[in-house]
Amino acid sequence: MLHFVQHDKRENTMSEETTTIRPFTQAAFNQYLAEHKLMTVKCTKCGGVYAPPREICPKCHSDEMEWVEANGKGKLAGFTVIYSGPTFMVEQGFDKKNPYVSGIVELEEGTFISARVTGLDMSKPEEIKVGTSLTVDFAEFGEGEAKKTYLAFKA
Amino acid sequence: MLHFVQHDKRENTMSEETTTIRPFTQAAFNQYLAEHKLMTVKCTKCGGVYAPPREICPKCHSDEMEWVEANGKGKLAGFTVIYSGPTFMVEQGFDKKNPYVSGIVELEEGTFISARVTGLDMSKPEEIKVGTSLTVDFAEFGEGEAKKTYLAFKA
Amino acid sequence: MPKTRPLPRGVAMVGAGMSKFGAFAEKNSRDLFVESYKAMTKSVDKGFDPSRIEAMYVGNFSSDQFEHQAHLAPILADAVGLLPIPATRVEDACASGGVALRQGVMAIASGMADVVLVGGSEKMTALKTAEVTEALATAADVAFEIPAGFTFPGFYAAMASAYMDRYGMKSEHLMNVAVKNHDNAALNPNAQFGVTIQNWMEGRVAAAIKKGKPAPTWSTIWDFLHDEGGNPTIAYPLRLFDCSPISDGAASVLLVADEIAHEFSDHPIHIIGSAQASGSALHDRPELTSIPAAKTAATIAYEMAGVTSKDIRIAEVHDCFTIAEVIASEDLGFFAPGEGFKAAEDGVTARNGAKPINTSGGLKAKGHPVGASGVAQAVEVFKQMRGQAEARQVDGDISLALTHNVGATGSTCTVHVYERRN
Amino acid sequence: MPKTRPLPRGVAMVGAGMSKFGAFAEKNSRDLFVESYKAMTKSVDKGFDPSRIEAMYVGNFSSDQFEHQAHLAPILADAVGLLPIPATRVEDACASGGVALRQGVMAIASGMADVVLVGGSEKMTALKTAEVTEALATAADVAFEIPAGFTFPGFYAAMASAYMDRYGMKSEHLMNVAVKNHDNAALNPNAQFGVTIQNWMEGRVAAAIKKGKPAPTWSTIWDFLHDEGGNPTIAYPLRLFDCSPISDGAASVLLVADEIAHEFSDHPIHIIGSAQASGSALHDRPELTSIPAAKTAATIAYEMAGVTSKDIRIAEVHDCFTIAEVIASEDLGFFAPGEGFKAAEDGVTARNGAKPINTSGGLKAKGHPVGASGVAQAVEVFKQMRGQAEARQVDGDISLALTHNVGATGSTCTVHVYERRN
Ligand SMILES: [Zn+2]
Ligand SMILES: [Zn+2]
Repeated sequence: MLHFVQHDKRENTMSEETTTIRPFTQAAFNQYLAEHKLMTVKCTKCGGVYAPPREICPKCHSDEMEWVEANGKGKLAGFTVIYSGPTFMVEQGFDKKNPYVSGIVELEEGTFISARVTGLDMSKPEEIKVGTSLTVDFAEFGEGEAKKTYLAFKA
Repeated sequence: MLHFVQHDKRENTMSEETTTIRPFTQAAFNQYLAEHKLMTVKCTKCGGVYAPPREICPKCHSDEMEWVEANGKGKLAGFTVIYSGPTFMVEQGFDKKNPYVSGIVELEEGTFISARVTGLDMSKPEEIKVGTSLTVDFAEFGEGEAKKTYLAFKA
Repeated sequence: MPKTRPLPRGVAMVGAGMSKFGAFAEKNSRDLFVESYKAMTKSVDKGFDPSRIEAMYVGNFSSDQFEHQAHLAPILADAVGLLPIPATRVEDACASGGVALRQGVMAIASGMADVVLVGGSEKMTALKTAEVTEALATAADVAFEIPAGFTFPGFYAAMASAYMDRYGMKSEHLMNVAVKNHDNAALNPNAQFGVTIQNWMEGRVAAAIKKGKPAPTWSTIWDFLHDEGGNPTIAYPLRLFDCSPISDGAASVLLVADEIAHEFSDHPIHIIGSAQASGSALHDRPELTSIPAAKTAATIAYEMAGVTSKDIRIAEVHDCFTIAEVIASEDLGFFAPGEGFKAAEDGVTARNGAKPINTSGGLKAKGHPVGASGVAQAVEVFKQMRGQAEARQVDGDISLALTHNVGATGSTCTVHVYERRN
Repeated sequence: MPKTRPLPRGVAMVGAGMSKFGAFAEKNSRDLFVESYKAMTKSVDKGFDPSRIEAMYVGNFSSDQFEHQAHLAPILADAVGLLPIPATRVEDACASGGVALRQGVMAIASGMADVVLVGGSEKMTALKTAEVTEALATAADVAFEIPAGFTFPGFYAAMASAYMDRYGMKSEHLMNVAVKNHDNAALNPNAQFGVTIQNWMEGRVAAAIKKGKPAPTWSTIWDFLHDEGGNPTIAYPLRLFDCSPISDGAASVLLVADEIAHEFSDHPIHIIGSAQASGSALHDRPELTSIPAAKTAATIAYEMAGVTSKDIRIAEVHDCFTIAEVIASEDLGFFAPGEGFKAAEDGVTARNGAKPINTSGGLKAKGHPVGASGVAQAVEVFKQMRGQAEARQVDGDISLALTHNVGATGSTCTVHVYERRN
């Protein structure tokens, strides 16, 4: 089962959880996604902000990072409409007749991330505009233990 | 279905087919196996004999090789009794209670090859002797298009 | 930041050969490699004793996934009778071949070897298309890019969408790249698709008639290329003919120290620039319309060689997708940003143009056995610079050439500059 | 045949670190690598600016198969903030780490870099045991060895059977190697199995009692090791405790040119011998009781270093299986053929013996994340030679040490010789 869940509390950009330090890893990022939080990491030394997470700052080489929740706003930097996707997308019901959009999203925080993009008219891909404003969304698939949450953005 | 088929015309070491040149590849070697022929390749320049096949002689760097059927006699150079094999062996019915022997066989022609070894008492692996005389055998599995022939030797 | 350093010891290419590229059910990666090795040995004008070869580097993306065979390097060394020399597989996705070439250059430059074999081999067609697509996807950042649903056509399509937005290119412009590269491949006997798009279209019509089906009504290749039946969309804005194929193939080159090159050939091709750079996942770049690693590698390679982009007579660039060739031609400095797509349209990059690109047919039409592609680029340059490219030979002396090999969306890029001195 | 050539430029190791080895559900290969990189940076006595790193080599066997992630090198370079330096994955099965180290040595020796990061990383435990076994099998010759039914324990078991036949060793002798390596690993905080076999056995008994099951009646570790319940046969004659485990882990070392080593450390460890050789499939060798590629690599490495096997104070050797350590100790010239198995029995290779082997616990007990193992060997040597090996520190000055890393059954082998000068 595929669920798209609109995230509805975008104002609270620094939630309490950010003070609890989880490792700056894929596992922790995905755990945050499952909690419907898109998290960036911020270098406490030089202020660089990154998404996806990283443990070492590429600007100043510090390894003192902190999690900061993104405000969830962004714009479309590049996109594609995919008619033949990987197995896990086929399992979610996407195919030639039901294509989907994958995009690169520039967050308001200035960093970019890959995400699914929903709410665009795929019947006229030539009218989809780079620069379209987006807000964060979370796509869920599967039930119980097998449930996975995918990062998405909605036009 | 697994069939072991005893090869019974070991005398004819230079069959007519060896004058028909097939490429010196895995595909051709396996095709010969399917015909119940264990083939070596011989360098026509320096006389080096090799199994499995190779297109270029490692001794003299010539690429003029010919197929020569092995006489099918050899001896056990090293062996193991395997209780937990790869999927394709499990599919053939081998497991902890029905183990099998994989061995390195020194052919009378002086070259070595990897093969299954049958006819040994696996209940007493410590009594299996390196040096045991062996003759070529062919293990078949599957039916029709899916039939595969595996090189084996029989004690 | 990698520094530009001169090569401490000159390196020359004295032999180069490739297997036929295509789909070969009866050949595995070692058979293909042996085929390329034999072709290479025949190309060494003065002959040579293979026991002089001291080391071997092999570019291979993922025989692990394609053939369930890892540890390919010693197997290939054994197959060509070169044991016990050190044999090393290097992997940087589709740039594996270019990276292998650079390791070969370094092995000689370091003085630790005088004669080095560089190969690339990939056997991809044993898997189904969907399985190949998933295997190729492992070249991306699987943790953070793939969950978005991206495929490789999808990544390059996203780059194309950004390029179209920024520079006003239409997706139709990309078709010029495909047409040109098929024109070139039609003259390359080793190409997977040795046919022009015109031939291809006519073949489709003839096949339909033969089967008693209604014949498509394409009157020109542009009809064909705009038609979903002829050229279906794979990942908007990219269509089938914007994509390189799934291929089996191998390539080999022989590198030697400059000071012994005359023992092998009177016409060695010197490698005077060799650079490699790495880049992030596509989403971690400030812009999508160029590849930073390509620009970095090009800058370093030009500095090492002491040349500029203007001096390069021909180039083999990494056209895994048509948009990749357009962006490459800008990253390498041949055209200004936003001008690359016009070059194919205007014939500048055609075989008889001012800056011929992918005279071999490129990855697009020669074929793209991923780990072999970077080495096969060097094979084409070797033939063209020595006047041995037969029907596709570029006119006039070629004293400087370049190869550009990209891994994934540009997480790796290598650039090599070649010189002919006589 | 590879020639022995002196290193044209001296190379020193000035930092070394590893992640904990084990099974970590929440960590992927990049997380593990970052952990090792951080440990490495902390080990550089005088500190350093990471932007001085000019190139990176990564040993990895098959993240393709283990994590569905290829093209690992630029991802790891990005993870430690080092883009856009050239980042190259090298793969020669379980010797990938040793081969990466050698590429790092060559990059500096060539003058093309002054500071090089060498890493190894492997994340194996995301797959089931049977899947890992099949992934490891791809390191063999899949065309001609695997159809015989061989697994990796099976190959080494076949070597053991030949060795037992030739030299009169009993399979019980191999247990001494396992006992020794667990003794060492019990003193290594980064080891996967930081327990002696005595501890292990006691743990098994305690667990049975806790579950209310009948307690095993082993009175000594020899009872335990001879019992199918404690130490089941995997591939006769090899049992569970003859085999290295399935592991997650990473290791990193920092190499610099000798002339700048003092800027990083007052106690650099110089790499004075670095050799690699290739070998055939197991069945294409004249004998099964030694590994020709190991003997070739050792000969070259000793010649480069100007030392003999007698001069080596400690060695980390590739004990993927106990028989492999026995054969290695002979191939490296420490013991005569047929004498290696007695060395562990007699305590010669123990930590306080005359020729300590695998003070880290070896692959057997420290763990064997395949692509990382060759680099982790260098980490152990670095710590031991600098007197920083804590509870497992070998007594006295160690001026010469060696590492030996094998791919598959010996299709690849690297040998490195290390020197401490002050
Ligand atoms: Zn910072
Ligand atoms: Zn010969």
